[in-house]
Amino acid sequence: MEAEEFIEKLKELLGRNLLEYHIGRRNRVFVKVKNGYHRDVVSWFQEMQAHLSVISSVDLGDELELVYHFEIRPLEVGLKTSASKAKPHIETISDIYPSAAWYEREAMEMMGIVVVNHPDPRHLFLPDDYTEFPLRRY
Amino acid sequence: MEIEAFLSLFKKPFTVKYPFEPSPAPEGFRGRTEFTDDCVGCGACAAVCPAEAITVRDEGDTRVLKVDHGLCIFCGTCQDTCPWEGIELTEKFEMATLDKETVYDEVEHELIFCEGCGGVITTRKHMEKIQESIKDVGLIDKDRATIENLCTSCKRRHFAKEISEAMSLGS
Amino acid sequence: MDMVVQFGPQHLALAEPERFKVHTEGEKVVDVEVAVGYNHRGIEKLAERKTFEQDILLVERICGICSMSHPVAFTQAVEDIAGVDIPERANYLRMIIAELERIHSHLLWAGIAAEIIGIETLFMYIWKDREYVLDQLEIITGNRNHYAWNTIGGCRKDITEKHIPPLLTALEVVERRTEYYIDAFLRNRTIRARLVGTGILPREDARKLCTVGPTARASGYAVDVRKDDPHLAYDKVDFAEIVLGEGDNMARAKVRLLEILESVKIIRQAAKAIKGLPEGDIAVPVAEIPPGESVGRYEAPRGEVFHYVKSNGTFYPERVKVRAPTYSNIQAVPTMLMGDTLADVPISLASIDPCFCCTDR
Amino acid sequence: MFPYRWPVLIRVSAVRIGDLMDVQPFISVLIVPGLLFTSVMAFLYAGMYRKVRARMQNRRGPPFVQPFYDFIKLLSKDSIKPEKSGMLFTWAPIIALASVLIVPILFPIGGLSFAGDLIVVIYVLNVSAIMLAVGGFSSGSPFGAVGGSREVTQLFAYELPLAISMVAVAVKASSFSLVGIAGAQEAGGMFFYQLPFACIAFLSIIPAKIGLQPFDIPEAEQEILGGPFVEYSGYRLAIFTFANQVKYFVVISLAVILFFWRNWWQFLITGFLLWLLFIFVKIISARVKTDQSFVFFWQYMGILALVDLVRVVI
Repeated sequence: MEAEEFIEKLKELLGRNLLEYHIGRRNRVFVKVKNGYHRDVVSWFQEMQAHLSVISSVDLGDELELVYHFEIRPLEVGLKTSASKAKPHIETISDIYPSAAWYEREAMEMMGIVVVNHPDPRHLFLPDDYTEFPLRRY
Repeated sequence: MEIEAFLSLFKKPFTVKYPFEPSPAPEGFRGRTEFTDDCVGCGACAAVCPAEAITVRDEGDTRVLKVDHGLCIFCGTCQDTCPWEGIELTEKFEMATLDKETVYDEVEHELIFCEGCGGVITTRKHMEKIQESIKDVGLIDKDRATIENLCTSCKRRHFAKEISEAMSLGS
Repeated sequence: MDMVVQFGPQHLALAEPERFKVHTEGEKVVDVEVAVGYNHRGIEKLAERKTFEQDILLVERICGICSMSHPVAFTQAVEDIAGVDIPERANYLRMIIAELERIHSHLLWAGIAAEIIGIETLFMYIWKDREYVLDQLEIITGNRNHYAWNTIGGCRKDITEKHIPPLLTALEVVERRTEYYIDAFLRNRTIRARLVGTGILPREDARKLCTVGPTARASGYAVDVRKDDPHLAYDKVDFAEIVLGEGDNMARAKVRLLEILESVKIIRQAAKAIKGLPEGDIAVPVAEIPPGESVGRYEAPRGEVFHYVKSNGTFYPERVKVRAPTYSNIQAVPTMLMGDTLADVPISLASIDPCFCCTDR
Repeated sequence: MFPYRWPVLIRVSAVRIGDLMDVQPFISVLIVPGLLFTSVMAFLYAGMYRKVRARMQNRRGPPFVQPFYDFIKLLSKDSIKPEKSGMLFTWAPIIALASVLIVPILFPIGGLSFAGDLIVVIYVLNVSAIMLAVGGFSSGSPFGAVGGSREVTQLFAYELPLAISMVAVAVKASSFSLVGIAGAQEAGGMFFYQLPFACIAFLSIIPAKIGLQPFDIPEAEQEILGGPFVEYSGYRLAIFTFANQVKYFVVISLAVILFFWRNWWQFLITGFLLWLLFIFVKIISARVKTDQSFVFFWQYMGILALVDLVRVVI
């Protein structure tokens, strides 16, 4: 599946909720999806046996963004959703991809994103009594 | 594995009796960072060092460049950046010491000061190198040479004054 | 009597601090709790404070034995953002050092595995032969580890004509010895008794938990970044991707040892290729990094190293996200240990070739 | 002022004691096969073990007297007694050492001997093995406990074939004393070709008895951090390791006496050669798991020893 074809499929699946997309070099694709719709995309990825590499968390100033990095051969897809800093609630995908649990725990403790109904929201790397969010920039 | 274990009973051991026998590092080894005589004290290495191991301090009329081997990660970035091979990574690696204070290398350079405001311009050697590099570019001319003992801000003021005079004369 | 044995932060079998609370009934393992974070140094935060060039050397020091994987992944991500194509010779140079590092990292693992199951002699032999590779790396790059080999736009040093002959002789020795170790691992009865059938990771779990590297390939889940997303010059050399099916400790050992032979083949082809290329053309100057984001992936000895870099136009990166292979492999350890006896725990833990300092960053 | 009277006093008392009672038991207990000789041999065996192992691994290895240096160093270090550990924590190493030192006194090279000393040897060697387990349990650490329980399970594993092969030898030499067995071998030739199965069974048990690979499961340092030894330090650890080193020497020479005896100097040489063989086996084998060692001892070795016992009895 090539990049353009992948984007078409996404447009069908999401319509207006596909906010923006960008095709980079060496078929790196970045797709921004409205918060809440990313679970359908992830389940579609799961059907295509995509490989979840990691979930990164980025501080956009007034919003907190989660980037789900999937490898759907030959594409390298970065699925992005974001939530406002006031109410940073994003749905978990650990029921679809079990290994996402740890990446989401790290995003929670480092960036302060609240992952809704996460099975085990304890701290992962930082000590339990550490309350600030070190990776926030603004 | 059994045969080799038995045979190696009669072979010479593979291990070297370091430190009783010397075990020199190969050529090109990134070891102890040291300033050479070509160092002009410009401070480019300090700006580039990832571990901020090189510090530049202006004391009175000398500028002291110091590389602290406790912080240095021996990556060679300074050596690659220095335009005049003023700093290099030697092949010495035996830096163990009991006194943390001795683990550094230092070099001092004489500073020159600005006539306008008395601030530091740069080291004398660095100024010579600059003139040398722009000499063959043909910029140096007689009256220009008088200006180079001004620091950058004074120079700017000087040129601004020169231009404003020329404009007022012209209009 | 069920007991909680703690393979604590300081344990002989684990070279680095990581805590595994193993709940056992008698000697059989029932449940494993993993605690990470003892080695967290906040490298991602620090990376935002340094320039791109300095970050390469910072990222190189995330891990001691895979100190070529992080810089390559990072520089490739930044080069993608800058839209720079590095010279072909630089690609080959990076690949040679990457494969040399894979050889010495796999040899290191094989030695430690032998030492954990009790054969100290094999440990001594394997680490003796590893010295040949490390000496070559020291001669070429200036250091046994932390090669400072990359810069944005290419490499900082070159492999000249006089480096190649000693490199090829060292490879011959390593190849001959690796074949000898493969035979030793497979034929020695006591090693087979300890490795075969312990720490089994079925293919389905390997795929579901998205494990990477030799741990996944030994269970039949074929992921290899060198084949899936060819970077450096991997598409210009031919080598086999080792995929086995048993998924036990012996399979993981076999995958790693066979991969050494593949790496030797790759280096030979690369050494022949750079003879034809002009010497010295190893880097392209990169003026500035435009705002953008990209992903750098690299097949480290332990698995896929993943760097997500976001730049904001200045000389300092906006965000650097690093994910080391052990971060995903470690989540497969509980399924691996289930049902084994206490004596198998250290060797099964070591069989994913864990690098906890990479995991914690 | 140096007390000049002392040398005179010693000379006079030695003469009086000399004719008062027989000096020979003191010598055999304290010097020849007893304390002095055994400790020297134990240190030599341990030193050789480390040197030969190193040479086989292309390493230089420590000097021969390294175990002696270690012993002295450990004595100078302070010995920490864990809070939760019981009183036996201190006594376990001492009893282990004492029990192991008794055995060489019964050796036929000028030592004491009486009718049933083979039974004493079997019993006393077990005491030292049990003391290792007791030391592990009393140290209060889970690793010590696991090490202790492994030591006991391994004790059961190799006890059966060991006892059977010893009984086979005793029945063959029709005497339960080491001197008797040695005498029978001097007369009728070495036992190892007369009782080959019992010999194989006995030799294969030795690594488990003295804790060498492939059966050093109790002290598996990688898995349970040295098992019983984990909480020991200072002089207690010195005594325990010395007891272990003495066990190396004692068990090897026991094997030589039971199966390869001709005369006393040949006893020393075969001891060293046998020890070389065990070092060689140690460095080329990995550590098996407890259940595998159990199967190995009970099935294979048990039957072998039984075959020889039956052969001898009929």
